[in-house]
Parts: sequence; C-alpha cells; structure tokens
Amino acid sequence: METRKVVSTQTETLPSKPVVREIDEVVIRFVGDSGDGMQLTGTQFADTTALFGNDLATLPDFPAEIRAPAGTLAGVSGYQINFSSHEIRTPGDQPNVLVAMNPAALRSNVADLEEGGILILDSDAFTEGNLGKAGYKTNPLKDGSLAGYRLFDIPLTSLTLKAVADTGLGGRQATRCKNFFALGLVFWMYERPVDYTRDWIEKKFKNNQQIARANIQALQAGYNYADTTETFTEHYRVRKAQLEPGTYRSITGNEATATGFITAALLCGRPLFYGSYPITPASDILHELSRLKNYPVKTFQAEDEISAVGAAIGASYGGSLGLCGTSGPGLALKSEAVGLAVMTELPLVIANIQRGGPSTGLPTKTEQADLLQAMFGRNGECPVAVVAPATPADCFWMAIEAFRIATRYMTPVIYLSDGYLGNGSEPWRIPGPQALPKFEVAFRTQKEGFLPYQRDPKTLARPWAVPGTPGLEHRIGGLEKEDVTGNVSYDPLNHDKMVRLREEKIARIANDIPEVKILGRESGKVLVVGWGSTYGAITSAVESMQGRGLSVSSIHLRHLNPFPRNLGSILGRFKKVLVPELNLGQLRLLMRARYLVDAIGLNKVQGKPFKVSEIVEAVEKLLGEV
Amino acid sequence: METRKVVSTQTETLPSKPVVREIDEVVIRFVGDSGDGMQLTGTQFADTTALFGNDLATLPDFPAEIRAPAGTLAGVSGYQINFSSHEIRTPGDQPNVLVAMNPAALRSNVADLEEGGILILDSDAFTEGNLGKAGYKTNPLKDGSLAGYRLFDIPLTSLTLKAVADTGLGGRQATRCKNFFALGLVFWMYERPVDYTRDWIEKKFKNNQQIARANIQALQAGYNYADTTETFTEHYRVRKAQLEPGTYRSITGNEATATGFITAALLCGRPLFYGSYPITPASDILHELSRLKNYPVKTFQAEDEISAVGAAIGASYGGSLGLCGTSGPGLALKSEAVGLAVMTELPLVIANIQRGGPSTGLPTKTEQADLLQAMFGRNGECPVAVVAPATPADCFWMAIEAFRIATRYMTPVIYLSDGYLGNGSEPWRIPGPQALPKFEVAFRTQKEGFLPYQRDPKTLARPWAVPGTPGLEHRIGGLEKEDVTGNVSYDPLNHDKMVRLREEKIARIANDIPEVKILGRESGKVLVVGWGSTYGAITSAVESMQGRGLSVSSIHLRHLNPFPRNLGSILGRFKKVLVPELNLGQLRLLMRARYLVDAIGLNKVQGKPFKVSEIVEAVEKLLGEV
Amino acid sequence: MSSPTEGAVLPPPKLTKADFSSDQTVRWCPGCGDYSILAQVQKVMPSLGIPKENIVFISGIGCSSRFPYYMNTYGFHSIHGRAPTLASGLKISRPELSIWVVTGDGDGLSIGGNHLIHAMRRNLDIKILLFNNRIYGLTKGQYSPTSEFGKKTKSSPFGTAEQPINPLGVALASECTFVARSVDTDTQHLTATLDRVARHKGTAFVEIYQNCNIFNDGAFEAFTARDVRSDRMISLEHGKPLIFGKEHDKGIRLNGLHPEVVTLGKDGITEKDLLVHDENATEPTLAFLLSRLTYPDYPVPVGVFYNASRPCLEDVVEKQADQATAKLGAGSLERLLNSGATWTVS
Amino acid sequence: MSSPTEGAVLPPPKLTKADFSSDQTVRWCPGCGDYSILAQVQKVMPSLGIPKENIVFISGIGCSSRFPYYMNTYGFHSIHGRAPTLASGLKISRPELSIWVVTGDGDGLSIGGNHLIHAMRRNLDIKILLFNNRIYGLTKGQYSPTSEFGKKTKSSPFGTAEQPINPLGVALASECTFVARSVDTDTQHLTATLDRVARHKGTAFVEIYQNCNIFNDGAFEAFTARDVRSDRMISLEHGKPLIFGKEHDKGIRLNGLHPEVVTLGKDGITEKDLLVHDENATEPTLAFLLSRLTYPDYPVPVGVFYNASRPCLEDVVEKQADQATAKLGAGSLERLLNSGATWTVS
Ligand SMILES: Cc1ncc(C[n+]2csc(CCOP(=O)(O)OP(=O)(O)O)c2C)c(N)n1
Ligand SMILES: Cc1ncc(C[n+]2csc(CCOP(=O)(O)OP(=O)(O)O)c2C)c(N)n1
Ligand code: SF4
Ligand code: SF4
Ligand SMILES: [Mg+2]
Ligand SMILES: [Mg+2]
Repeated sequence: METRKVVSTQTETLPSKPVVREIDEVVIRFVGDSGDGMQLTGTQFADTTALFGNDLATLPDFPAEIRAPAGTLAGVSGYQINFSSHEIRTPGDQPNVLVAMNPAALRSNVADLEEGGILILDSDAFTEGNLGKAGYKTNPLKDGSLAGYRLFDIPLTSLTLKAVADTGLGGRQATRCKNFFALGLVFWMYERPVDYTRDWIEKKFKNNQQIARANIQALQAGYNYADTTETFTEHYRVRKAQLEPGTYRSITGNEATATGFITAALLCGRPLFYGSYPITPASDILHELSRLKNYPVKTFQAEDEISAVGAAIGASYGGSLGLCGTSGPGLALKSEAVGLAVMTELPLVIANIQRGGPSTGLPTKTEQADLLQAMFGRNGECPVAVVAPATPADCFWMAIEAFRIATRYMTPVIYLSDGYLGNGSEPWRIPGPQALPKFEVAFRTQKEGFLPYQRDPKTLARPWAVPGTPGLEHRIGGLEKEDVTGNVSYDPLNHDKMVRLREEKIARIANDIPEVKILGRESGKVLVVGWGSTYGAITSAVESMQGRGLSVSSIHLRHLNPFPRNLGSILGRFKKVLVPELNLGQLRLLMRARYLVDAIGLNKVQGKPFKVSEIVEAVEKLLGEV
Repeated sequence: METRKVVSTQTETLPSKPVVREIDEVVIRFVGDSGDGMQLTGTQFADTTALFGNDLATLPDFPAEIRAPAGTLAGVSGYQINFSSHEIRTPGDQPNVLVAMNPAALRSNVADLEEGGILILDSDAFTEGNLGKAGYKTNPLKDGSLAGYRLFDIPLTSLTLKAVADTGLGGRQATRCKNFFALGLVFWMYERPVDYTRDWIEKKFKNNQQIARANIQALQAGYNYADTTETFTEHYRVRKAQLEPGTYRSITGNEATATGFITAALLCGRPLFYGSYPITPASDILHELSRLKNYPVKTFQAEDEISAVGAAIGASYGGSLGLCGTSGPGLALKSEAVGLAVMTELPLVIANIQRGGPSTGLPTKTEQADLLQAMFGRNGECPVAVVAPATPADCFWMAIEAFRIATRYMTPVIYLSDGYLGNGSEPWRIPGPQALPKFEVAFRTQKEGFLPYQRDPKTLARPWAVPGTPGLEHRIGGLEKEDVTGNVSYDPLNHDKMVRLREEKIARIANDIPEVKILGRESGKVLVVGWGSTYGAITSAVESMQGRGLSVSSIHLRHLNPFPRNLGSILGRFKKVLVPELNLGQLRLLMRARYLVDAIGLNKVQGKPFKVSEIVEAVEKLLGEV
Repeated sequence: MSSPTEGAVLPPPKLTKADFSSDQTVRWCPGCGDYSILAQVQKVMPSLGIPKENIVFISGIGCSSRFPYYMNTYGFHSIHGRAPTLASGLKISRPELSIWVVTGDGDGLSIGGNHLIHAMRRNLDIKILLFNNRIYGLTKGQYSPTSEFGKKTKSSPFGTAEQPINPLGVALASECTFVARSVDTDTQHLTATLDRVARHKGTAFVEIYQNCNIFNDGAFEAFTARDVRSDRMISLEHGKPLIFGKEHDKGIRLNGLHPEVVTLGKDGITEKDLLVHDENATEPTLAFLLSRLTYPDYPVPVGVFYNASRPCLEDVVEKQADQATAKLGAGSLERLLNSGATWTVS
Repeated sequence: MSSPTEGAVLPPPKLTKADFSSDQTVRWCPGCGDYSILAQVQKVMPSLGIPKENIVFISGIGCSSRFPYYMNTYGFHSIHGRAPTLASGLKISRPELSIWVVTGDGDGLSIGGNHLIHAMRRNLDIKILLFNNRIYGLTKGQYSPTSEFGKKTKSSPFGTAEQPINPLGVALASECTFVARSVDTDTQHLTATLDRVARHKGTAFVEIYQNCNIFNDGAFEAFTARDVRSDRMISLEHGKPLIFGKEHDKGIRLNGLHPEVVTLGKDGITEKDLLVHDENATEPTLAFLLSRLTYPDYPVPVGVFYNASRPCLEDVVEKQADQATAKLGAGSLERLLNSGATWTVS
C-alpha cells in the first residue's frame, strides 16, 4: 500500500497545435467488458487527476458476474469520474464524455451521455458478433443513431496491436493493452501527464517486463495518436482546484474505513481484531486490513458471518477492539450475536457496507435499506448505537467515532456505509496528529469492590474487565443480568430495570456527540434531511438552490442512534421536511415516530446514488406547495 | 391426544357438614419444586374446573432450570388458575389461595397472596434444611409472619405416605404422590369431583398399576381428609358460568396454534410441513405436530433455525404449507432466509412464540418485544405480513388466518404469539365446520402464457407453480427479479419498481382483513390500543371502567402489518391514546410513525403479563389529565 | 434400489441434452471449469428417464451456484450455504422429485458445512455436486476451506494459516451413503460418475475438482494435466486392485493401515499384493483411508469411494405416517377439533 | 510442546480444587452426570499450574453450557452453538490464555457443528469438552444428532428417522490434532483424559459420555455400568495392544481393515496378533477405524484416539505479524495516513 510520493509534472507534455478550451468541470465515463480493465483505467485517470490537483469524485459500477461472456450487456463494467477546478461532491449527474470499448457498453450507457457529448468508440469492436450480443439490429456507427453526439470512432484495437507489435506480445494479451491506449488518448484530451500511470505499470509488472513495455507503449501511443493526428481539433484544460493547503491522497470509502479503524487502534493503544466473511462490497476492507500485518491488527476470515461476529465478541471480551465487517445479508445473520454483545455490554463495531436488497438482491449496487435492520433487527429490546459516514473520506472519521462510542459506552455500534461510498473515491486531505480525536480506554484492574455490572454514573458503562486480570474472575453471558452484580437473574423488576438501563445508556450518547449543523438559514420553508452517502448530492443541490436565493436548508445525520440532541428543535423551524433516501423511507419513519413531524420522503431504490437534479426537482416541487 | 368424552359428575361427592360459601371468582396458585409436579397439579385442577363448567384462565410459571436443586428458590415452579361463574379473561391479578409445597415456594410467592387469603402448606417440608435453602432465618410457621393469612399447615407428606403405605410404594416415589393429596384437598374445598383426575391417572400409568393406585389413593385421601377432619370449617361453591352453548375443550395457546395450522391444511387441502429447531416456549408445537402423523402434516426437527426455515421454504416451493416455529433468538437467525422467501414470493408462515429478551434473556418468561424485529429484521426493503393472536384460543383462528394470507398473497407471514399465550389455557368452544373460514389455494398448471412473476391484478400475488408441473419449468432465487418474467435483472428502474410492488402487495392485504372493532363508544377521552396477549387484561380493565361510566374505549390489533384500514380514523376520535405493551413501545412507534398520533405507552418488561389493575390505573391517570 | 423416477405417472418422453439447457445465457468466465460440468450434467439427464418437470436443481450462492439458471428444469438459486436445507424440505414433502444440490467449496463447506453434514447423515435421497475450485470465485478470490495451507490470496496476502478440510472425509464422517470424486476436465469419468450419482438411492455426494481460471488457475493441473494424469491419478473400481500409471505398472499396497505405492513386477510384487477396492465395505474405513491419499506422495483417487444403503429419512417419515394412519385412521377436522377432553354446555 | 502457561508472567501460586469452584450454586438436576465432570475439571485445574486469571471457560447454551458459572475462572456463557467462535477470537487476540470450550451434543453438533469443524481444522490451541448425553436436556427431551436411530423422544414419538453422527469421526475428518473420549462416571479415566487434553498444544477435543437422568437416563449404562464395564469397554493406550475384559483375555485383531474381537489363548491367538494402538499415527485412519467400534459388536473404546502436532493458527498469525514488522518496520499513524500516492497543495 505504501509507495513513494509522486510529484505531478504535466507541463513538459503540453502539446501545441490544437485549440485549448478552458472548462471547469468534466464528467467522463469509461465503459467496456469486465475483461477490458475499465476499473483500472478509471482509477488511473482518477489518481492522475487527483495528483494534477483537481477536486474529483468517482463512481465505479461493476456487473454481478465476474466475467460475463465477452460482449454481452451483462458483462459491461463502468467507471465514472467527475473532476473540476472547484469543489465538487458527486461523480456527476450526466457524463460529458463516454468512452465505450464495445457495442454492449455503448448500448447500455449512451442514453446517459449529454446531448452533443463526446463519444469515443473502438470501431474495431463493432463486429457482427458483438453487435448481435449487444442486441443491435443495425450498426449504430452506420445508422446515424449517434448523430446527436460528437463521435470519435477510432480503431483502438488495431492501433494498440500496432503499438505493441515490437514487444512480441501476441493475440489476446496484446489486445488487452487497448484500455491503456484509450487512457493515453483521454490523458491528452484533458492535459494529464502519463507519468504516474507509466510508473504504476512498471511497478505492477516488474516481474513481466514484456507486459509492462507493451502497456506503456500502448499508453504512450494513445497519447501520441491524439497529439499528432488531426482527429481532435481541440482539447481541454481544467485548472487545479483551490483546495485547502495540505497533503492529499485519493482514497476510497473502504480504504478510509480500514484506515480509520486502525487509526482508532493506534489512538487508544488497543489492538484491532477484524473478523469477517467475504461479501461484496465489504471484502476490500478485509483485503486491506489483512495486508497491514505490521500494524496492531489481526484479521480472521471466518467460516460465516456468525463466526465473524462471535470471534469479534471474543476478542472484545479479551480487550481488543472487536470489529466485524459485512453487508446486508451478513448483518441479518449476525442479529442474534449482536444481541449477546448488547447483553454482555462489550464494545463491538459491526461495519455494514450496504448493498441492494432484499435477499441477495443487487450485490454490486448501492442502497441505504439496512437502517431499520440496524435499529431493530434483533430479538427483545436490544438497542445499539448507529453511525453512518457521509462521504468516502468521512468513512475515516466515522470509523474512529464508532470505536470511541463503543469503548466509552461498552456497547455494540453499527457502522452503516454503502457500496457507493465504499467503492467511490475522492481526494482526502490527510489530517495531522493534532486533528485526530483524543480517545482513551481503561481496563478495570482494581480487585477491591469489583462488580461486573456496576456502571459509570455518567455513561452508564460497565467496567471492561479482561481475562488475565488477577482477582477479577467473573462470568458473563446472554441470560438477563442482575443489576450491579451481573449474576444471572430472573427477577421481574430487575429485568424491567435492566431493559431500561440498556436503553438509557444508548440515549445518553446524545450528550457526547456534536449537535447537527445546519447548511444555510436556521429556519425557512424547506429543510432537507439526509444521512449516509446522499450527502454529496444533497449538499450540491441545496447549495445551488441557496445560490438562487431559494429558502432551503439541509442537515446531514452521521449519528442515527441516538439522534443529535438538537434535531427535534431544528425540524420544528421549517415548513416542510424532505428526507431523500436510497430506500423507501427508513430515516423518515424514525423521525416521524420520534418527533411526530410530517417528514416527506424522496425515495429512490435503483441501486444508484441520487442525481443532484433529482433533489433540486423535489425541493422545488415542495417550495411550490408552501 | 384423543380420549373419550368425560362427563362431569360432581354431585355425588358433595359433602354435608361444613358451611358452603357462594363465591363467583377464585384465584388459586399452586407452587412447589420443579420436581413436585405443580404443572400437573394445576392442569388437572384446570381441566376438572373446565369440565365442571366454570370459565377460567391459567398462568403456568416455570423456572429456567430443568430441576434446580430441590428446595431452592431457583427451583420453584408455579401454576395459577382463575375460575369463575362469569366470563373472565385473565389468570387473575392476585391469588386468593396459595398452595405451597415447601419454604422456597412460600417465600417467593406469599407476597402475592391477598390479605387474609387462604394459605395451604406442607408442614413436613419446613425442615431446618429447607428453611435454609429458602433463605429463611426463622421458621415462618412459628414466627408469626403469616398471621395475616388463613393458614392451614398440614403434614401433607406424612399423610400421603400413610395413604399409599399399602401399595408398597416406598420413599421418594411415595412422597412424590403428595401433589395429588393436595389436589384432592383443594378439589374438596371447591366442590370439584376427583373423577377426571382419577381416570387420567389410570390411563397415564396403565403400565404401572402400583404407581397408579398410589396416586389415586393419595388423591382420594386428600379429598377425604378435607371432608372428614375438622380442618376446614367452610368450603366454596363457584357456580357454572353461563357460557355460550356448544362443545368445549380446554386448550393452551400452543395447542391451539398447532391445531389451527393443521386445520388450515385440512381446509385448503395442502399438506402442512413444519420445520423447527426446539426452543422454549415454542417446542410444544413441535411435540404436538409430531404426534399427529395420521394428519396431513410432516415435521422436521432441523439442525438449527436457519435449516428449519430453509426446509419450510423448500416445502412451500413444493406446494406444501411451509411453516416454521421458534422464539426470538431463532427468529433473529431466520432473518436472511425470510428475505429469500420475500424475494421468491412464496407462502411461508413463521410462528414466533416470544419470550424475554434480549439475547438468551429470560427463556421461560413472556414478552412482546419482537414486533419490530418481525417488521424490520431483514436486509433491504423486505416487507412481510404480521399477525398476532389475542388469547390462547384465538391462536387457533390466527394460525388459519396466517396461512390464508400467506397463500393468497404469496408472502411470508410472521405469527407473533408469546409464552403467556402459548402455555396459558382457557376453555374453547369448538367451532362447527361452517364457522371455519373458506380458503382455497390453486396451483398454476396452464403452460400457455406462464410467466413466473406475472401478478394477480387484485392481490399482486404471483402464480404458485410447483415442481412436477409439466411445462412450467422455471428458475427463481434471491437476486432481484425482472418484473413479470422473474428473470434475474440488475436494471435500476426494474429494481425500484419491484421494491414498490412488494411493498404494495403487503399493503393491499388491508383490503382483505376485517376493520378493527371498538370496544365501547366510537369516540371519547381515552382509547386503549393493544395487540397480542395483553387482550385479556386490557379488555377486563376497560369493561370494568366502562361499567363505572368512564369515557374509555379499546381496540385490539390482531393484524400488525398491514394495519386494519380503519385504524387511523379511529385514533383521531379520542383525546388520548394509550398503548399498553410488554416491551418499551414497539407498536407505539409504528403507530406514531404511520399516523403521527401522540400515542402514550404503558410499558412493562418484567416477563409477566399485565395486571388488570395496572391498566386501570394508567387509564385513570390519563383521564385525570384530559 | 428403486429408480428416482418412482412416483412419475407417465412413461417419460425421450429427452435430449438440448431439452435440458435453459434459455438463459451462461455467464461464467470464458474457460471456467463450470462449463464442462454443466455440459456433462445436461448430457446425463436424458439417460435417467426422469421427466424434466420432476427434476429440481437447488443451489446456494457462488459462481457454481448459478448452475440452476442454465438447466431447463425447476431451479432454485437460494442463499449462501443453505441449499441443502431447501432440498431437505422439498424432498421430505415431495419424495417423488429428483433433487440435485449444486454447491461450491465455500458455499458447501464454509458457511454451509453444517447443513451439508446433517443432510448427509439423514440420507435424504438427494444428489449433491460440490464444485471444488479451492477458492471463492464470486467474491473475487479469497481462500476457501479447501485452499492449501499457506496459499496467498486476496484475503491471505502472507499465506493462509489454516489446514484445508477434506470434503470426502467430512462426507464419510457424516455417514453419507455415497461418496465420489471426479474432475471437470475428464468428461468421460465425470459423466460416468454423475450417472452413478443419479442412480444411487440416498444422499449421493460427489466432489468435482473444478478449475477457476481467473482466481485459482491450474489448481489441479499438477495431477489432472492430460500428460501426467494416468501417473498421478488413480481411478477406483469396485472389486479391482488399485493399479495406475501409463503402463498400468504401479499400484497401492497396504502395510498394516499404511498405504504404499509399489511397482508391479518389482521385487516380485504382483496384483495379488495390492489393495482391492471395495466401495460396499460395511464400514467407511477403506474409503476414509483412500480419501487421505494426495499428490505428490500418492496418486489422487477418483471414482466412487463408498456406496452403502440405508433407509432414507423421507421414506421412514412416510412409513410412520402410513402406520399411524393405519392404526388410528386418517385424521379429520372433526376429530382434530374435538380431541382431548371435551364437555358440552347447552 | 510448550505448556499453556507460556505468557503468564509470575510463577503461579499453588492452587487447590476449592479455588476453582465459584460462589454460584450449581443448578443441575440431582444425579446429573454434569456434576461429576465439573468435579474432575476442578480437580485437574490446579495441577496445570496455570494462574486462575489466565483460564477462560466458554460455552454455548444447554444444561452442559451452564458449566462456566460454576468455575471460579473467567467464564462466558454465550449463545447456542457459537462458543467456538468466541473462543477463536479470544485465542487469536490473546494467545497466552488457556481457553476451554464446554458444549453439548446439540450445542456442539447440531446448531454449532460448523463452528466446531472449522475451529478444529484451524488447530487453535483450545480445549473442547463435548458433554454427550444423546438428548436435548435444557429444552426438556428432544432427540439430538447423537440420539440412536429410532429413538422415541418428545419430538420423535414414533422414533427418529436419522442416523446419529459420530463426534469422534467428525473431529478426525476435521483434522483435529487431539481426539479423545471418556465417561462421566469413570472419574479416574476422566481426570487422566482431561489432564492429557490440557497439556496438548492445539485443538484438543474430548467426547464425554454424560448421563441425563431426567430425559435419557441410562443411555450408556449397557457398557458403562460398573459390573460390565471392563468387558464392554476398552481403554486405548499408546503403543499397547488392544486388550480388554475382566480377565484381560479379550483383544481386537485386524483382518485387513476389518476389526475382530478375539480371545487370547484361543486357537493360539497371542498378544502379538492384536492391533496395537498408535495415537501418533501420521494419518488418522486407525483412529477413525477405532471410532467406529460400538457396543454390542465391539467394546466401546475410550482414551486418546489421535494425537498429532501441527502449527496453531494463532501462532502462524503471530509469526506473520513479526515477519512483516521485521521486514517493513512497525506501522505508525504517520505512515498509515500518508501511505499510497500523496500530493501537496500549498
Ligand atoms: C450470507 C452471505 N455471505 C457472504 C456472501 C458472499 N459470497 C457469495 S459467494 C461466496 C463464496 C463463493 O465461493 P464458492 O462457494 O467456493 O463458490 P465459487 O464462486 O468458488 O464457485 C461468498 C463469500 C453471500 N452472498 N451471502
Ligand atoms: C438460537 C437458539 N435456538 C434454540 C435454543 C434452545 N436450546 C437451548 S439448549 C438447546 C439444546 C441443548 O442440548 P445440548 O446441547 O445437548 O445440551 P444439554 O442440555 O443436553 O446439556 C436448545 C435447542 C436456544 N437457546 N437458542
Ligand atoms: S470466477 Fe472462476 S469460478 Fe467464477 S466463473 Fe470465473 S472462472 Fe469460473
Ligand atoms: S435435564 Fe438432564 S442434562 Fe440437564 S441438568 Fe437435568 S439431568 Fe442434567
Ligand atoms: Mg469455490
Ligand atoms: Mg445433550
């Protein structure tokens, strides 16, 4: 994971001839077969763009199959990037540029391309066979159906083969370099240097010089092709964004999540234990953490999700930061065990990277439909804290926050990210040590007067007394506990008391978390309330409307249980409350029940994030009604 | 399970001497060691009382241990019965009579006995040892602490030993007859015949005449002891209740549940498949169904709850009525699989006999804290129907209703009973065939135009097409389905559509269930809203207050999802809405979110049902505030 | 041994391989071993004479578990690891159906291990095909319970720390009545094995070595490659001595309980000295011993390791129902509702 | 083989049996076999020289799983079937602790079977005591995965239809490195076995036949009863021939792979003809064969069936961490946050 710093040096490679147009925001989408390396192409363009100094946001889009048969619609994989000279928060509603490596990719994406947008195609790929697989009756390159776009149909494959010919690389392997040819071409169009990608290729294929050379030559050839041929009459300049000074890196939500959890371990001096069973889109957290063996983290790939959470509970009991990560179906399986952690009052974090449901649903698509499961998906009165990051980089902060709460209140905390956050990336300003939250954990060691369920009067947390501590030998378990002693108790009034104590303990966390901040005026006509990954779209929409002088404000919840203490009073100050969610209204239900506010839902369950325009539309409609 | 009819014949055995007092309601509680057979004693008294013609309600109370060491508080097992000459609905707030077989039983129960109540003790059991185990410093028989009660301390053990001496039965076995001696004694006190119990003993021990004789002699001896000695100066007459004409039997909730499910199978002509993994308090349903092999039911004791629900889904897929039964922790484990049944839209009933939670909690105690788990305990937007019986006998009706909904709407239905309903019993008027709901299921057989997800325009149910049907070969599964065809689909708009269709399908059930009826006036000051096992206490409380002219009405929900369509309008007609629940306010949360009504909770989480007085109190308090 | 068609009413029409391929386009990676397995299964089906509508394929989750979509029979793509539970419920309630479970080394042995074990000991008449590619394919390359110790994967960048589990050993310890192994690339052997599987009455378990050419390419090549196969694998045949090798000159001999590889002819060793395979042995000890043979120390055995006969759960259940009905008479609503002590109020 | 005390800092104070009984009153039924097992465990503990605070008992749910409450050590009464998962997480994160899992035939083999299997193949250094009473006690008498075929219980009034599973066979197939069996009533043998269990490095599994006198009384009496025991059970001893019988005159001989009961002296049979136990055999085949011996055909073997040595998962994990740290240097916040390609905006 660790590589040397790369310093951006675009200047040398600036071409002369064609017209240079200044623009301040571009959305590009790369689409092709799962086998075409579109994710790689996109990441390389994103990293280079980040190094170049633009602000950016990305949206990868995988098929559920590993490699559906080449050329079929099912096999199409895509990567969208929005980059700009000003601050941006979403991968963009609509691509300005579409790079499509075959007919299937074109067919399933061209509708999204803006009118008059740039369309780059591999003309070599438009064969009878591929057109058939994509379900084209006629060839779009010929039937004029693409007239509305600025079409560049370039024989990418054959050009690539030429470019790599002298490496001796043959057939399929040679063809597979064509994504780099396309990348080089797009680099040129947007004045990005090829250096970073060249270095990356060298490193990646250091054990296979032939492949390395071929890819680099393809990359360079693509760049040169654009530079030298007359194909492109203009290219584009997107100036650096004015970002806050500091050191930056580009980071995905899953990387930020993993980094945040280890940071929590380093901050509080307790090792991290990660129990997990692979599941899309959470697996990358396991991959990431299992690589960091020189950090205080141990990973355990369990036989299933129940084992993963059980092991995490065992580790927490032993004094580690017990963590498990999964996605919706896995969270369902953990339900019973999370209840055990609630009863035994151990710190535990369950990271749930949400995906499309119900059931197996849409494994590779994003959704926010596990909030109510997180709140109520357990037997009995079984409260846990719930937090949710708002952006890929915010995953870092909320991961730390999850363990701060878990250890301070001796409680399970469910951390709700989603596929869009997990796979999406953005530039992240690396915080200095001083910017990190202070956060300490202490074990009970004193023997005198030790009682396993005697609570801290402020937090109601019970002591964390770990095995190996002489004199504190005690027994805990899933049966109801006697107040203070923690012995098994079937006493009716004790049960009632304990149920309310557990509830109260979670409620008190509200005293310990920041009030939610309002974006815009303190009161007005419409308040937009969001949580999780909808932050970018909501904020962009609200800011743009505020720019137009509309009476709309927004708040974004990163703590879902308990709610920030000022939430209720804020809701009261607006005529209408709109709650956009990638579900059928789960936060809305919680707010209505708690505050009896007639919150209105904007609900999209398409496995995709909101477009800014969708939120603007909904707010304008509401404003019309006020 | 099937025995010949028993006709009650109390008259012959009516004694002469002592005063007979007329009373119209009595609450008796039998308490002793788990080994003392108190459950048996209670059931025998209840059955006899039912045959005698009283109305009654019972409340067994088991310890969590099988047999905690004899004489300890942990080992105390109890059985309470309330019987009357008028209609009653609860096992009674407070015993008038307490029969305690040892000091531990006395200590843990005497506080509940009404002042001046009758207290029957086995004086032989008040030994140093037993007093110690029960934590008595002094002997309550001597220290006057029982002065407030009408105490009858009788050497039950030695009298029993005498009574069975001639059977040659020795030591422990002989002593174990003492519960029948006590029973005989109480039979006499309340003018109940011994016949039914005598017959029962003969049948039960037909292979061990010695034991049979001993128990019968103990029973008779107890009866005669009361009859002949001067111990009891009066005994009591509780006249038959004026019950609706018909044939009756006494039935527990779990029996009624099992009977209802088989009735559903017989009514619709599809075999019942019951997959279950034993768990308290649901196991009796498995025991019951596994006995009925001459009925169209197959039982499968699975290796765990996931297997149980998986097998039930497999059976539903094959055209059976797929059923699984469990309690809270088991429901948590089934979460993921229930989602599969939602996605594949198969009929499935999950019977959850709720117990005290969270986690292992209080396995043998009752609670209503799984409503939100039933509603939301799955990943993704995953709606199911939820129904809940109101009384032990109502379990029969709601079990049928669960399968009517499941098959008509091709959906999972969660059936929420609880430990109190499951173990409690009441007289049940056996319905005639014509009283049973009509309910048919049809499989798709026509090949032409078959599409697995083409919906009935009215119910939105998809066709039930079972393996073995020629020409309908098709594939289903947990991935999102394409509308109509049921093929796998990752299409964004299709997903959104299907999520809403599944939601809408459940919502439409509301058109198909009765409106909820109001007990009392159509509008007024206070409306009490209940669900599940609180029916008895709420209804008794509300009727008594209505009798006093107070402005209170009540409704009881047996359908929790969807709600009856008239619920919202009713809530609006009352100044205050009170929701008594054996949880922290789960129905209340749902009603507040849905109707924005400021419902107030009366919440008891003690592992015990409400007392009538507790509800009266809460309502009176509210009335004071209006 | 009664054939799986019992219960099918009409004599089934003659079917062809084509009848068993569905209209869904197959979505495995090009070159995936699953293609070959699919082809062989589709080939075997018609020969069984089971009407298409009486055949059900049930799977969990994984690349392998996409299998049912491609069979033109009834199919259920269930959830991860749970296929055996659905199969159990379906078989018990519909004994006349021919039920096939398709699972992977992760689906069947990791999350689903317990269901597999219990289905086997119950001896339900279901067929279980375990595609063992020693990797998690669908989730893009984490190690599985059958991955070799020390294997480097996405989730074990420094190598795994776990001893792999032997699917056949687990099946034998779970009292499975039919235990076999075959290989995706040896189509002839695979068809023959699938045919045996189909005709066994009771739970039939077959482990199929399957190549995942994306995340674990060549996992079995060391002994399955055409050129070395005959020297590094041994095909078990009932009643036959264990002989292998291109020249049929090598064999396996028992020294006490310890198997040794010997060369026929060398120091006077003849066929008579060799271990003779007995798939019907009363105890699965021999099968267990054979299941422990691994390359390079031994040739890898394929074929039927164990084949016993025991009553199937669903048949016992049926029998109990018949007996109860014979004894008590068929239950009726009338009887059900009026059972127990009743009394009348008039 | 390193002793479980490694990691304990101070030389432990001398402890007695009493030190290991907690203040909680034991709540098993009078006469339950669990009492004897508890007593033996409490007896063995002091001899291990492990400080009390380093010992943890983890159980699932069941009568047997109440065990931890009665041990004056750290204890965790978890949820049904999941004890091995908590033990795994605790052991991996705290290798110096001595971790004991207590489970039942339902807890460990029904709902928890999969966790048990995987814990074993990972060879975590944990001790697993399975109390096998062949019944579900706590839920009041349903059959369990070890209940005999046809057994009538509350949930099988007409008899079960399932073949029981053999706990030892499952352990062996799961690559468990130490597999043993003992009996609640044979306190001497039980203590000796528990001592072996405690001293094994790696997953040690012992099945303990335990009488549930309420719901399955006398389940093992046919061969464990004092008077018949020596004729109907055989105690396995490493390197010794398999001899049993009051008169030490009976033995077990192998005929190929088939074990036979023979009488010493009869038709010239001597000790030399008998099968000799080898708990350290490279392959668990012998142990598997012995695990199949059941009364009445054979004496029931008790003792250590198999005892192998293999790296423990938690040690491999530690080693990998050490190596990575040696190679890359210990990770720091600074390095963590700044890893990957970074750039500076000024
Ligand atoms: C409850 C649950 N957990 C995890 C997953 C993610 N998942 C899907 S398939 C799979 C493993 C697949 O491996 P295998 O069974 O060997 O099948 P293969 O893809 O190799 O054929 C996993 C972990 C899931 N779908 N559901
Ligand atoms: C998830 C869950 N399912 C079911 C139960 C009910 N239950 C408790 S213990 C038990 C089986 C106990 O049998 P065993 O493990 O053999 O222990 P024993 O009581 O016989 O010692 C069951 C089914 C439970 N507590 N939790
Ligand atoms: S990932 Fe591997 S197993 Fe899955 S389809 Fe591709 S090649 Fe086959
Ligand atoms: S029920 Fe059986 S196992 Fe449980 S405590 Fe009683 S005797 Fe022991
Ligand atoms: Mg696999
Ligand atoms: Mg047991």
